[in-house]
Amino acid sequence: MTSSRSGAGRGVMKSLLIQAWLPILLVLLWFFASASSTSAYWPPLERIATNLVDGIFGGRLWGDIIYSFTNYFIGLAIALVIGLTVGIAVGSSAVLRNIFMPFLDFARASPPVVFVPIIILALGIGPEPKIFLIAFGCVWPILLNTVEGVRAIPASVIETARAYRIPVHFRVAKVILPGALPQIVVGVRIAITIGIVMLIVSEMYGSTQGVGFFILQSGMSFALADTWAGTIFIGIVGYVFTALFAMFEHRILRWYRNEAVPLSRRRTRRMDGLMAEIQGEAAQRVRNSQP
Amino acid sequence: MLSRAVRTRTGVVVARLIVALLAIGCWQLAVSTTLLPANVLPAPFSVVESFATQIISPDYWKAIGDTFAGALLGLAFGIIVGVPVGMLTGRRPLIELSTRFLFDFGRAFPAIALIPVLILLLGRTTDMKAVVVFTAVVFPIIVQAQHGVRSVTASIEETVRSFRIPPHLVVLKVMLPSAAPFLATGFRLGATIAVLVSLGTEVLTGAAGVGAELGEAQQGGDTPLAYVFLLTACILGFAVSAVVSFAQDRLIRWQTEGNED
Amino acid sequence: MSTSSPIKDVGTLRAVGVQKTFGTGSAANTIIADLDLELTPGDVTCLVGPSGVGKTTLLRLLSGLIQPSEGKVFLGDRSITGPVEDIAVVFQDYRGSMLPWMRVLGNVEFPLQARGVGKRERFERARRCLELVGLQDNMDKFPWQLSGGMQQRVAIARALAYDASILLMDEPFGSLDAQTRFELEELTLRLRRDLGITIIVVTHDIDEAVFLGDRVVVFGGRPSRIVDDVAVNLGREREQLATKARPEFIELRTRILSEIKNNGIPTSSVRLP
Amino acid sequence: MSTSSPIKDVGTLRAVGVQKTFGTGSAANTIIADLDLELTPGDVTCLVGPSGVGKTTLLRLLSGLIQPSEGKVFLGDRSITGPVEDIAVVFQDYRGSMLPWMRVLGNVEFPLQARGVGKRERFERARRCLELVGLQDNMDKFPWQLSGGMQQRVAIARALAYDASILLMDEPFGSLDAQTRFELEELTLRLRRDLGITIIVVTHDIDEAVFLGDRVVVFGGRPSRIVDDVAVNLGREREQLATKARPEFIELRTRILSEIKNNGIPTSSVRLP
Amino acid sequence: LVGCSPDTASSDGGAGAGDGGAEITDIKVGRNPGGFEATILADTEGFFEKHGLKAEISLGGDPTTQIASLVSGDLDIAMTGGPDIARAVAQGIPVSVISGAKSAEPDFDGEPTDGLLLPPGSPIKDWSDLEGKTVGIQGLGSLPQLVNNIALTENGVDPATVSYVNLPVDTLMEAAKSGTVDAILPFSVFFLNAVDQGFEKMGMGAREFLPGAPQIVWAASDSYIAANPGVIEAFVAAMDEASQFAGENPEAVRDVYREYSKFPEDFIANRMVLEPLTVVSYRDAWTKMLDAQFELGDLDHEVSVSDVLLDSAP
Ligand SMILES: Nc1ncnc2c1ncn2[C@@H]1O[C@H](COP(=O)(O)OP(=O)(O)OP(=O)(O)O)[C@@H](O)[C@H]1O
Ligand SMILES: Nc1ncnc2c1ncn2[C@@H]1O[C@H](COP(=O)(O)OP(=O)(O)OP(=O)(O)O)[C@@H](O)[C@H]1O
Ligand SMILES: [Mg+2]
Ligand SMILES: [Mg+2]
Repeated sequence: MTSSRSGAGRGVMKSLLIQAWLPILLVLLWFFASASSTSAYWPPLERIATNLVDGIFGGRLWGDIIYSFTNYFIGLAIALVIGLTVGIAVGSSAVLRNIFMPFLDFARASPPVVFVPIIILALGIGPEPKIFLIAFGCVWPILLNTVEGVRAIPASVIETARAYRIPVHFRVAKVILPGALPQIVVGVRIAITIGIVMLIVSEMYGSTQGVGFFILQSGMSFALADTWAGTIFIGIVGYVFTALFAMFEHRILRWYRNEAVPLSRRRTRRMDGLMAEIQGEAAQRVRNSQP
Repeated sequence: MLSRAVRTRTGVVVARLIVALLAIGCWQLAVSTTLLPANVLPAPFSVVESFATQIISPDYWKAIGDTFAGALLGLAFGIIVGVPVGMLTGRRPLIELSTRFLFDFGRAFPAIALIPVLILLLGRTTDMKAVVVFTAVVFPIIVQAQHGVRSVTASIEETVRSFRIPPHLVVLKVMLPSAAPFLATGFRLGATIAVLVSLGTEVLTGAAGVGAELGEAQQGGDTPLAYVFLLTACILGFAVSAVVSFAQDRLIRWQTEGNED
Repeated sequence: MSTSSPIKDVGTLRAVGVQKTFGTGSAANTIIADLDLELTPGDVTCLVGPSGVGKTTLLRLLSGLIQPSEGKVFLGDRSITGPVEDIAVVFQDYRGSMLPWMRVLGNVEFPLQARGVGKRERFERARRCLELVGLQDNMDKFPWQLSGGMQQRVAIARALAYDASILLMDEPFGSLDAQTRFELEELTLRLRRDLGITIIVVTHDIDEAVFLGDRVVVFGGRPSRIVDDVAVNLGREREQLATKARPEFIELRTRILSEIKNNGIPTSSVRLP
Repeated sequence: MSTSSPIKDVGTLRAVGVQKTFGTGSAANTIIADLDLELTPGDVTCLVGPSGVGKTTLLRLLSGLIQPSEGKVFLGDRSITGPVEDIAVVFQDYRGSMLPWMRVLGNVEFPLQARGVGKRERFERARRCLELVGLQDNMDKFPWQLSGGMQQRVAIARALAYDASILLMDEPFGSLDAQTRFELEELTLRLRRDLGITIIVVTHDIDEAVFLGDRVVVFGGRPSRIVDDVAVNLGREREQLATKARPEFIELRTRILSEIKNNGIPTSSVRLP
Repeated sequence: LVGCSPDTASSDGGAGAGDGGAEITDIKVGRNPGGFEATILADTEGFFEKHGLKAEISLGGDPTTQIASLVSGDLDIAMTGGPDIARAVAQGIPVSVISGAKSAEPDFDGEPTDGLLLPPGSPIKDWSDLEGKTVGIQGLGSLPQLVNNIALTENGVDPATVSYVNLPVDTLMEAAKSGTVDAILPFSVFFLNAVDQGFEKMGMGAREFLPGAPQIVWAASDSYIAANPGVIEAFVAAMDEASQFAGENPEAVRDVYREYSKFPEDFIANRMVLEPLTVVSYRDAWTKMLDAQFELGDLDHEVSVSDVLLDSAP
């Protein structure tokens, strides 16, 4: 870790450069390879970018974006609550696990697209069925990882909690949840992006707006530059969400990496902001992986 | 001791049966009360009937084979590529940082929205299905593997370093077992995602398989048949995932240290 | 024993006809067979025996963490089927028993918080207990930032803070230097004398066992049973140097030492690698 | 020291001007300052000092697991920047250092396998080392199926099997009963005598330190430094009872005991909770 | 970048078509889930063979995937919808219509099988009542939607005030009954089912508002057409004969559906309306459709019939 300000600044720059070189290279490659393309399926990157920028800064897509991502966050939140609750229950009880795991695996394997008719009849064509589908897609990675995370908590820790008769709600909040957290965050990380894909799927039927609707509609209209623009936008959003979550993850899993920040410095630390987090994480990983 | 184990095992089976019957009961109830009309949710019995006719038809098995082929091919490549890539990027921060955008972008990139482009590239073949499946499963597996290799505890890390264990053994004997719970979860997620995506692609493109049959049954208004294929899909996904679970319990025996309730 | 001091009596902790077998079928391994043990309230009982004999297993049985394969454990006339509020445990695996996501203070406070003790009070109590083990300056460190001995003391502080009437300690001073160990031995005796707590200490240090105990139980055999049950008649007031110099002490020490026969590591006969 | 026996000499392990600080900025905490230490090849050096003084940290520095903040560690004239082949370590956290997915045998064999030792030979060697610590009957158990002391012995067997010239042991006998401990102390002396291995033992047991050591290094202070460096002139041949009865032994023991002053737990002045 | 046509076994056999030619050309044909009887009959009754073709018929996906399959060379000739291919051509995708397959025959007097349906008891009585309402459809941008928009315009309602939502076919009817949508635009089996369940027709669908509309067309990629003019010609000829054969042999058609579709037997035997099939395109209907598409913003620039439909097409 660097101690001086300018040192930290340099570290941030370095980390950003490391993160950026490959995407930049690929974008450049794509740009030149597609520049003279006449195929409707492979529009020049320039045109895709123009459409994307127009769509977002021209405000054309804002309504769709807000609609879709409202559904997305509600769905993700529901998945989180259900995934954690069921995951903790099933993970901490061998009996429940034995009985219910096969059913959960079965439900997990059911194609949501096929349930759409029932969902639409039950929930209509408003945001509800979309939220349902997003939650349905997101819940599984969270649930499975929670189950496995809870099972992986060292027996000695569980035994301690039992010996001190920690009541259930406390045990969940202070022992099981933090203990399983390293694996839970993995589930959430995966759910974040699965949710985005489900967002598209959810707007295939019964929709009149939304980013997914826009992408599907443009595909159907053979406006593939728009389709590309939409999918790239979705990809970038996926990156941004994951990056934001990584910051959060970095913070809550500090103990897991054996990295401590003194209590007194916690607050100032927050103000160092995003860059410091990214840089800190990078430096930490470098340190952890010394041969 | 033994009798107790048997009792609990039969107990589990009975409990599972009860849950299954309850679920089917709810289904029947929803149909009987016409909560959901029969052309949306057929009665369980009519589905079973339809199942019986399908199960003897070779076309049914061929469809399953087609769906499986795409799913397993994609999953296999997803594992072959995802595990090493995840382990490498999980341990090497420089590579991880370099590929971070690509991976996070790729994970959210909805390949399904670009199916026309994929058809253009690969045609409506098993390969195309496998590619779509691959793009869907590889990233979850990478993420699981990344976090898995970071789960090696500090004490073990130090032990391994002090005994100068060479990298290949560290990977095989330390990182893989330590990451096993993470990897197994990745495989189980991947297994069902693979079947779902394979099926979804078939529904969307009409490529041969359970999905195409299902789409056709829906188009033809034969709802019980559609449910047969729906259940088939569930069973396929469940089967793949169960195989992975079984292997997990077999291979990760040390985990039995676990918290017995 | 002498009973001039207060005794926190919540009933006698008793093991009756206890047997413990791990595994089933051909892998079955009976560790403890047919054990009867009654712990006098207000006494310090020390448990000694060779490595792997089943001391930890017995402690886990007594605390209700595991159930006997046969027989029962009673506290007073309650049969113990799970951990009870009156018992605090210091685990042999003190490292594993720390919650790594909590700081030292949090680890000590946690059982109190779970019990609903108010914020101020539990902080006060945790602080006092950490002070008792000499860790008042390390309250906001994480467990992995502490040395082995410090972690062990955190585990002791946590058990003390829990304010139980019965304290089960599994090799609680194993990782401590002589000086700190002496201090904590004194503390143990104070706990008994001033608070009347019933204490069980598993230890490998025979001197320690005799010095601390009102009674020393010697474990041995396979499956293990009580080989000897020695009353220590050194009085309640003990002192590191004076007590250990008394002839009764030396005598007891020699007697117990001669009784701990483990399964015999034939070290000297094995060729070095 | 006497040098009639073979010495596996791979160079002298030396710490030169070593300082170790954990944390940065306001959280910086200097544990070891300005330490010079040279370990005579073929000797047993015992390291004693109060809990939390930095003994484990020093061992990790010497083994190359962590790097000094200032100064250097040398083995012969190589500067150590990472673990070297000639050094085996028994960790204080013996539980954590077991690979839970390997059986006992696997854990002991693993470093050998890593070194490319053939299947037969490494089994033979692992088996012999497990026999040395009395665990030949527990080779195919998983670590969590063992008692604390048994796990500790597995860690010792693993280090022995590694066949290094320098053995760093961090409280290796802390969880063992008196009898087993004696056996392993004998084993340690045999290792030095018959194989000429250079051994460093961190211990809290002063008797053990004097009994085992050709030299006892007393650590203390904050940041810690060498308080005393005592040569133990009890000869190479030692015997549990006879040696410990010698007046030189008693004298050294008393001297070292008086030097270990920890930061003083004012236990007796703190009110009990 | 385009024109990649992997494993197009037939690309060299263009000249070998024609009556009774010694050479047989393999073609890969993609069909729809409905309206495909002539295609099957052309195969089973030997019309393809007669014209020197050997067809490998497979079930395709939605119009978008069908068109992509044509461009990729995965299919040589495929069924698709009129409005869909018009959009594709407008966006510069190199495909063209080589022939009609099924049109909304103005002279056919059987029961219509497409159009707007209102659930029983619907408050909607008139086109003007549709303003601000939601209509459930089967595939966005399909012909029924376009036809309905034409109907709305002709009845003085601004189509922009009506919203269309894509629904899975089997929910259309229930969605309307439960009030999730106000009206539906099904076709084929779902249309007839709904009618039997008491749904009310409003208008007569394509037959009334876009007579002769190209409901199903045959398309091929421009590169395939250029390389295999003879195959196209032979294919159209074979399909022409097969369509006539289908018109004359209703029982053969029903048998095709029994074997190749998943329609229930009762429907096939008693309820199915056998609409006439023809390879002929109604160019005035095409013009009207393309104009309407442009006016409704479905096409971003004007497209003429000759851009989409081969001049040589019947
Ligand atoms: N979960 C378990 N499964 C199987 N065997 C076990 C288990 N736990 C303990 N044992 C066995 O029980 C025996 C006694 O173990 P225990 O931990 O009680 O010994 P101990 O007396 O505490 O020894 P130590 O002094 O070394 O800590 C050992 O032989 C051990 O192998
Ligand atoms: N990773 C770390 N980060 C911060 N401080 C640490 C870290 N490791 C050790 N320390 C501190 O260094 C000091 C010395 O620790 P060390 O483990 O070397 O002590 P020790 O002499 O081995 O004690 P013990 O006999 O109790 O094992 C302790 O005060 C501990 O808090
Ligand atoms: Mg024990
Ligand atoms: Mg230490």
